[in-house]
Amino acid sequence: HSDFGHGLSPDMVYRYSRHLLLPTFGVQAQSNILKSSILVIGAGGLGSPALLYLAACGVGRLGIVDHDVVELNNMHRQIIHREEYIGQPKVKSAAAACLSVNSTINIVEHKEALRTSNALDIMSQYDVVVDATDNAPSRYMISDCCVVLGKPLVSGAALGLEGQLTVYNYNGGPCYRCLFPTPPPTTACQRCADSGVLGVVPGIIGCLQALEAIKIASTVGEPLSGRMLLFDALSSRIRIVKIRGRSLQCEVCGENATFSRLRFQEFDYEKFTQSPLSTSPLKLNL
Amino acid sequence: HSDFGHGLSPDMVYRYSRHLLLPTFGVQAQSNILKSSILVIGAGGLGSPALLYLAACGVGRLGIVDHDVVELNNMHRQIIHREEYIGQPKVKSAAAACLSVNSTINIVEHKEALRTSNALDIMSQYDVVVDATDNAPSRYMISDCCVVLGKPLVSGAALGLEGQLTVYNYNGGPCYRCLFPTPPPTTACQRCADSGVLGVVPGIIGCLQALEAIKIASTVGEPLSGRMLLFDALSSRIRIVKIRGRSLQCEVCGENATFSRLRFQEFDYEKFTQSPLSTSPLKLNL
Amino acid sequence: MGMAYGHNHAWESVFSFPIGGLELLCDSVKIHNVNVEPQDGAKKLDMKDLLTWVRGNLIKERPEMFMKGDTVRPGILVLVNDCDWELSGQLTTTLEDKDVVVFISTLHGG
Amino acid sequence: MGMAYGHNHAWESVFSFPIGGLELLCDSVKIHNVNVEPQDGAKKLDMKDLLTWVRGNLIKERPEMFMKGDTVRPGILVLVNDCDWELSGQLTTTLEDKDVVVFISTLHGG
Ligand SMILES: [Zn+2]
Ligand SMILES: [Zn+2]
Repeated sequence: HSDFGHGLSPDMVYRYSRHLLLPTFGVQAQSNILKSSILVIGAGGLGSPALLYLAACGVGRLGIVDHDVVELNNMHRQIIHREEYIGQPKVKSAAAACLSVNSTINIVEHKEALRTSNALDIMSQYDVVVDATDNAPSRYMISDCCVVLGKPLVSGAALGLEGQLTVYNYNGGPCYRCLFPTPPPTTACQRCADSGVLGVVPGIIGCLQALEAIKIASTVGEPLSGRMLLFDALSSRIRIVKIRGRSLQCEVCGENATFSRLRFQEFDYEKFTQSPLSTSPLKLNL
Repeated sequence: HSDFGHGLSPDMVYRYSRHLLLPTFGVQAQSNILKSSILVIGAGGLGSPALLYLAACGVGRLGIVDHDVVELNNMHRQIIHREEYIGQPKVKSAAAACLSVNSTINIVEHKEALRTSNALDIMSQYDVVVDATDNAPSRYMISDCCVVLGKPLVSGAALGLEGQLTVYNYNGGPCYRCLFPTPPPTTACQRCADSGVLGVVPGIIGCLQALEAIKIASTVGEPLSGRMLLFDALSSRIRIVKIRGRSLQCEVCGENATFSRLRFQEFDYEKFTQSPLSTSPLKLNL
Repeated sequence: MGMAYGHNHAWESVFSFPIGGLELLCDSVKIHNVNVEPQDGAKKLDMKDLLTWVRGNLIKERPEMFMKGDTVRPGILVLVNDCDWELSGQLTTTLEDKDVVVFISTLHGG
Repeated sequence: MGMAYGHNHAWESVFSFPIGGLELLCDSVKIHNVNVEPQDGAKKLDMKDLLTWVRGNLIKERPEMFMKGDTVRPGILVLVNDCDWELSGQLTTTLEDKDVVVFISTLHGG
């Protein structure tokens, strides 16, 4: 019953002791984490490590959105899922894994595809959003929804042997549309299912996403806003580059933008990007 | 029974399809991984993600060395362990987790502390060694043993909000002693148990260790030899710097070095570094 | 616009295509160290000249994967010395000796 | 040896202590942008001069955590422009305007 005046039970002090010992983190940052809520969209390659580390560090309420089931061809990179969950919903499998690492947090399962019809409702329940999806229309939809709701967005991507990471819509920084006002041609939108991915590459990017979300939720450190991390696994090269700030002309977050909740709900992201929000994977013939 | 002429069963083709689709990886690299053996020393903060990703990607034989048991204060960063394993050997817990992700690989449990008396025997059974330990004497011992046995060493470290990564003794590159011929003063050797560590930082470094081990085992890409990655989580800055090559004067790998198996077995690493190979953690009073 | 390897007016631009798939367009050669001379006797080389040169000399297949009109296609970020070219004037960015220009194709996978 | 902020012979060396714990020694100030003048009217500043300056001006507590004799203590890597100083001559490495010197304390944790 004693909480030492800092809101942490003795079990919590013991569990998080390595965080509490850190001069730059300590009790205040840990308390912030325990009170925070983070939504991870996608329990796949990026979501696997992001969810495990967010659960382990004590995020108070951790939401998971996914509508897929676990498949054998996920197992080479989606380390949150156990073979016994093959055929079962990824959300269920991921939630069980998170709780097995930290039973003291609150996990919320959103077993549905994110759509304009449910995104505002789901995303409005969280402080920070982590985009761990795998396609262009979802990325536009999630970023636009974060702008409408005023939520910071930790965005990661991985394909082949390469990865990218940045934080959007944070503290006056740019949104996804500031950088990419026009969608790329569909021929340039490769997916892991089509082009392959080395499993540990989304692992690295997903861990980095967890770190950025933790920094935002705990208000410790400088999040990767206005900067983008570029990772090339083959050569082990990493570049952190300076990107543009918020664009005054941005159709969603700019000065004269009129992108309302209603506009969002009516926006056709599949038509805008000319690609579907989810697809069946290519079959491999060797 | 059919193996399509490339040694992969249909199940394996399905499981590793995202690797096989990669033009720079493909069937050859995956076959190399499946035939390889990797030893991870330490099933803690660094070892957790390293082991999960190495298991998931299909390393043929994966060894784990650890003598510790799982404790509640490990759970904030050692995401391979489930709460139900608290009090049980880390090796047992980690092996179960690896098998739950990939039941088709061979896991070897070395439930013992690595010492000069057993290191040659254990390490000689593997192609690549991953140093995921947490103290200076172990780092010297493991590097020296890798030189004696001619094994490449993927070395990671994390403390506080910072991490470091490099590959030693690879293809004529430097060993740990080339860089650090003299041990640091014991006052400069902080451990996670004493000084704390943000859980996701060893997560990021451990994933990067898995990547380097995969690149070496598959002979794909340029391993991080002769270079060192420096990571600062607080500012999200990463530097990859050029370090010295193999030193001709190195006492272990240099031109006139006479560091034999016998010499290794008799070397007192605790005396050399004036610190113990393992200690009990500091108690925290808040 | 041509290539020059001499010392007079030899503009060296280091091209990197390290991240994002553009290597497909460049015969899998990810880093190009090239010398490009300014056009029509102009003193300075700018990004517009450079894109024209890249299109003419490096992008052999499917130029629509790299360019659209006079500029790069949507979804490509251009970085001059690790800085978004939006911050330096896009096509009008002037290049100097040893500048590093990187083209990044944004990824969507996960 | 002193500090100079003028334009004549003002050597600017950017010190970074970004990784490894040395910030403990520098009042948690991780990056120092400093101007250091060469000693005794010499034209060039070298790493030996710089270490002397750092010891005298930045390292206020426990100098043994940073130096041993005339050089850095065991376990510290010195990088000049992201290159190990072993490759440029250690203490004799000469420094120029805008050089970046980083001291890294090796980590052992996991
Ligand atoms: Zn915007
Ligand atoms: Zn050596």
